[in-house]
Amino acid sequence: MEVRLRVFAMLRERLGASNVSLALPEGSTVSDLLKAVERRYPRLLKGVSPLLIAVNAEYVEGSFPLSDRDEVALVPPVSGGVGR
Amino acid sequence: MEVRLRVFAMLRERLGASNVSLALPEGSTVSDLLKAVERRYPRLLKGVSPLLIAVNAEYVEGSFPLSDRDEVALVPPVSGGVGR
Amino acid sequence: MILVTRDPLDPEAITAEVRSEACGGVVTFLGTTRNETDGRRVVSLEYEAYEGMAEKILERVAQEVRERWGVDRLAIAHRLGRLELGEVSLVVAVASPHRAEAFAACQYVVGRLKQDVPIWKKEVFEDGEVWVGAETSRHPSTVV
Amino acid sequence: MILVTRDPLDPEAITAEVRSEACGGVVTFLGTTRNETDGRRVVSLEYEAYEGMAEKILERVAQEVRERWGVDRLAIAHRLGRLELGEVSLVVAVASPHRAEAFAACQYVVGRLKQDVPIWKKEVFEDGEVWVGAETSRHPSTVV
Repeated sequence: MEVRLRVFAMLRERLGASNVSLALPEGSTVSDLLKAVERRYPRLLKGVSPLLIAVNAEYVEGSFPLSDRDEVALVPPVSGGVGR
Repeated sequence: MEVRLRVFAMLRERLGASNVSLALPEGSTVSDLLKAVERRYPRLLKGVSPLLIAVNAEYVEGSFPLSDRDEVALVPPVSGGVGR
Repeated sequence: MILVTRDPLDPEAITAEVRSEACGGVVTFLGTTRNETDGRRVVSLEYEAYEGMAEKILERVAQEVRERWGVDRLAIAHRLGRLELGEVSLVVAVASPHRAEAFAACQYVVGRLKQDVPIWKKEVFEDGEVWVGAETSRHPSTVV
Repeated sequence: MILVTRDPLDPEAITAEVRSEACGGVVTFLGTTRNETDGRRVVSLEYEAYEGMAEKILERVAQEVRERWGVDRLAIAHRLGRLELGEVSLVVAVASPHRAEAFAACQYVVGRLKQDVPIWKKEVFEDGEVWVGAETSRHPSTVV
């Protein structure tokens, strides 16, 4: 199956793109996807913690099972509003 | 001595004036003034509680000694701003 | 800025006055005329102040805010006279580098106006009127 | 009203939208661009969002506010893109019959934006830039 990976903020800058397509074995979970991302982009997630994952714009756990054409977003720490 | 009595809100409406001159014996305190006010206007302060007193625009206690030409304000419960 | 005035208030101008490039946030409170109190329909409001003293006490409130929260970009504006429904009676604007201080200081100032700042409000109903805080509800026939 | 937009925000219009004759008070928070962070001079800011999801989460925040404080006159507007110093990045406006609820709800919403609403801020300094919350200060030479 193939999912669309969306990245934001420093992840987008590091990747040099805001989204990329990723092929995964059938039955892959979010945790499997993260391992695949780390193999393909070893430095992408370095030091980014906590990292949340959203599938089709809903936050999910690592055990969440992915489906073909899912939109998977890597969500680094947010900082909306003002101040730090 | 003579002081100027200033009244506000329902006190002003009850008195029918926003200020009035009051003659007091030398050495009178704020408590003495309140007694004089009650003698002269028996219904003015009825049910108005708590009543604060300001002399020359500063809140004072009952024992505060008055001087000629002082401006004495009778301050009924305030309700600035909004809501109750 | 402390302002007690019979003129309409301009919340945007008052907020703009406290904003600064050193402050990340501005908290503004607008007090407006409510259309009912305890189920009775309010027609209009009237505010009255011991002018001079009200401003003096508000300056003191501003000083308290400076000492307690280190906030010195503060504006308090209170309108006097007759106000129609929906009109703005009060603007409190506080800017601070940190938002928690701005919220706390703004809320404190609004609360202080219920304590010893000599400003009074009369609610005018269709069938009577009452000075808030000092009288129970009063109909024209029972006026002293 | 939930708004995540690249256009400049109009705080007065947003505040006006939540005001009502049934509400005695409106609390508004304006987030503006600060000119320094930890002593370093900020030149400009850049906000980025996962659009669609950010709005969805903000709708959920509004729902939480309704349930917790019974407040349903609420507006949240967040600006995206490059902002100059002093520009407004965030407007949260809450109207409520009782002021304590308005203050609490407004402060809650501002705090929630630091939790899981997918909006990010980059601070641009004279000599570098940093994505707030996710990176330690970074100079051009150390960019990955």
